[in-house]
Amino acid sequence: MSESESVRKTETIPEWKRVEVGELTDFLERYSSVGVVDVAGIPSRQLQSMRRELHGSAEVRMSRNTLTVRALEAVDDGLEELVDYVEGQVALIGTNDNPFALYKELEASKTPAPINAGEVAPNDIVIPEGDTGVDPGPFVGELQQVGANARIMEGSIKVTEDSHVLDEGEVVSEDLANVLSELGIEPKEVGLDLRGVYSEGVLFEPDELAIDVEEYRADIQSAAAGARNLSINAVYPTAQTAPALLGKATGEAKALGLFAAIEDPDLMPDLVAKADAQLRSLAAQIDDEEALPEELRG
Amino acid sequence: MEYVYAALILNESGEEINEDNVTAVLDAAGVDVEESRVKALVAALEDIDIEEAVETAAAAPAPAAGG
Amino acid sequence: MEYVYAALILNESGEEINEDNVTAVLDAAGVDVEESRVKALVAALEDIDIEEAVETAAAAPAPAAGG
Amino acid sequence: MEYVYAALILNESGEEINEDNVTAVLDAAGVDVEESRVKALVAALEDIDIEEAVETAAAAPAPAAGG
Amino acid sequence: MEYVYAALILNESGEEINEDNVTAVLDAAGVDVEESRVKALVAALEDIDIEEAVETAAAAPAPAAGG
Amino acid sequence: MEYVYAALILNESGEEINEDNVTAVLDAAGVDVEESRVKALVAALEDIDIEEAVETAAAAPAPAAGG
Amino acid sequence: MEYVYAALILNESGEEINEDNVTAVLDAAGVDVEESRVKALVAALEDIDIEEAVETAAAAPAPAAGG
Repeated sequence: MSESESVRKTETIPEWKRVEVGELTDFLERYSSVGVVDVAGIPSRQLQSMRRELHGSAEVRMSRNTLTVRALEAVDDGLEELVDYVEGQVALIGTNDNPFALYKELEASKTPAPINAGEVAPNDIVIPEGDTGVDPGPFVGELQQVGANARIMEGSIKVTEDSHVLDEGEVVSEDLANVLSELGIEPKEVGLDLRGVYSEGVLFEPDELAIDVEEYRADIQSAAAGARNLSINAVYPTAQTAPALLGKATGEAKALGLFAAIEDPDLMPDLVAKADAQLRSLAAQIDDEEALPEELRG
Repeated sequence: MEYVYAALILNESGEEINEDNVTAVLDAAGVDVEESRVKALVAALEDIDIEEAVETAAAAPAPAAGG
Repeated sequence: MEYVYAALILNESGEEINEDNVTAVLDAAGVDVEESRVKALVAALEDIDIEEAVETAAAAPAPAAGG
Repeated sequence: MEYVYAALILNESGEEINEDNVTAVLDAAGVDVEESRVKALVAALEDIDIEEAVETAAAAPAPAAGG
Repeated sequence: MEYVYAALILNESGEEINEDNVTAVLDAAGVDVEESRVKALVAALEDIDIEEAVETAAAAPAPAAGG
Repeated sequence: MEYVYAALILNESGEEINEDNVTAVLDAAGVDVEESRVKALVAALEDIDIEEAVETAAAAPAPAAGG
Repeated sequence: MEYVYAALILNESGEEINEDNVTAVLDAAGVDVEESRVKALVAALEDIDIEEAVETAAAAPAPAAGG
């Protein structure tokens, strides 16, 4: 997309908008991965600190949605696929990291926040079992009111079991908001919520970007164990598996030696022990104590 | 598993586990590389101590290595 | 172990585990390839059912594998 | 213990485990043989499958020997 | 195992574990004695503390049961 | 244990486990060979199925490492 | 496994585990020696404490041996 085209397309709109769209397109072209993030409900101070934290790995750019859409469409090149996500309070995010890493970073930067009456629960809300630390009083009734199993025990109000008080998607009542606030429960996760990211020709949605690091860790262990097994079973010694192979060979020699009762000094202690074990095993089957020396009697 | 093996080779050779290197190893092995899988792998490995994971696997009673 | 991993990638991609292919994979990973180790690997794997060997827990566990 | 070992030797050599044979083995080893113990042992072993007892020992954990 | 049993009988009777004695015990049991195995046995036992070997085995963790 | 290893090598190469062959292997390894031990080894292994004896060990669950 | 056995014989005889010695032992046993496997073995053992590996295995409870 050339400068002149861009100018032609935007010539009927005010100068400041033209400048803004120009800056936005510059932004979009600067990064290998560009995404749209939801910034709804993030207090501006928190937003500032998040932007600071991302500094160096990702940049957040806010503008009017109409101008953002215009810039996305102007750059074209596949980025117009992001237009569908530009709705409500959103911002653009750009990074030269890979989109999986970006998603991970954004998830990690989310912080818990209290939920207000009238808000929709982003997930199931549970009041955990335990001592609330609140002195006996009307609060126990309030807890019971919102569906928590609570009673007074040993001089304070206790929740007797994990109590599921609201389903994901339901609206938080005034009473529940008060109880949660009293308990310091913060059911929301506030942060930049990635709606979609376009990276080098591929559009990714959040559910594709959520990677299970533990699963990768397990795969690495499984791969390492498999390679180890192959190295030993195929007798291809490596620095890591040579000790195991030596041990295996020694074990085989020992097994053969014991099996065949080979009179080898290295095997003698084990052969003597084996004879002793056989003796005791046989003695254990003899009922008549007269037939046995004292040390072998049951 | 080939993506993980590729990462493990790079880990042993001391080369950086990045998209280019992983892709190069898989290409050389005739794998039809999926870029997004490479990206996901590289991102996931950023948070994993590979040395430690490998050593844990070696110490553990040989875990059944799956596909 | 990188040589073994290289064989495993080839095994998964369905390519033949021969000297050229193993060398190519290791080269791509920046390994300073030793021809004799490649030869030894290919020879050791010649009659091996790799799937099975990978899944079969090696009989003797590492006797306190120092290395 | 020597009486039982004598029985085990006879078992391996394929000779009958009777009083004469057990006594002969013990005599050869310089043991001051007690006839009644030989009798008791031979009688006790009549109904025992020695092969099985011996193999059980090889497979089973060594019975705790008091010493 | 008959050679080992023979040595253990001698050990219990307090007789010396030498070639003549071992041969005598095995002879008495009807074993077709091979001189070389007797020699090897006597030599192998020379530096072994039999009591200790028995006790160590009893103390050791149970041997793995095989097939 | 070197005598036993020698027998195992011969078993793998398919050569007969006889006195000459065992002696040759040990000689090549610089072992000061004792004829009687070679004889004893050959005699002990006479009726033994080596594959089976070795596999018994392989089948046994991993001995605890670090013993 | 014959290559590993050869290394263990040399270890017991006190000879150096180098390519020439390993090859000589295997040759004597009638093994069709592959130079690359000898090289790989010697290389893998270079930094290994063989005594330790062997002793750990030897200390482990005897694998169950029948009969």
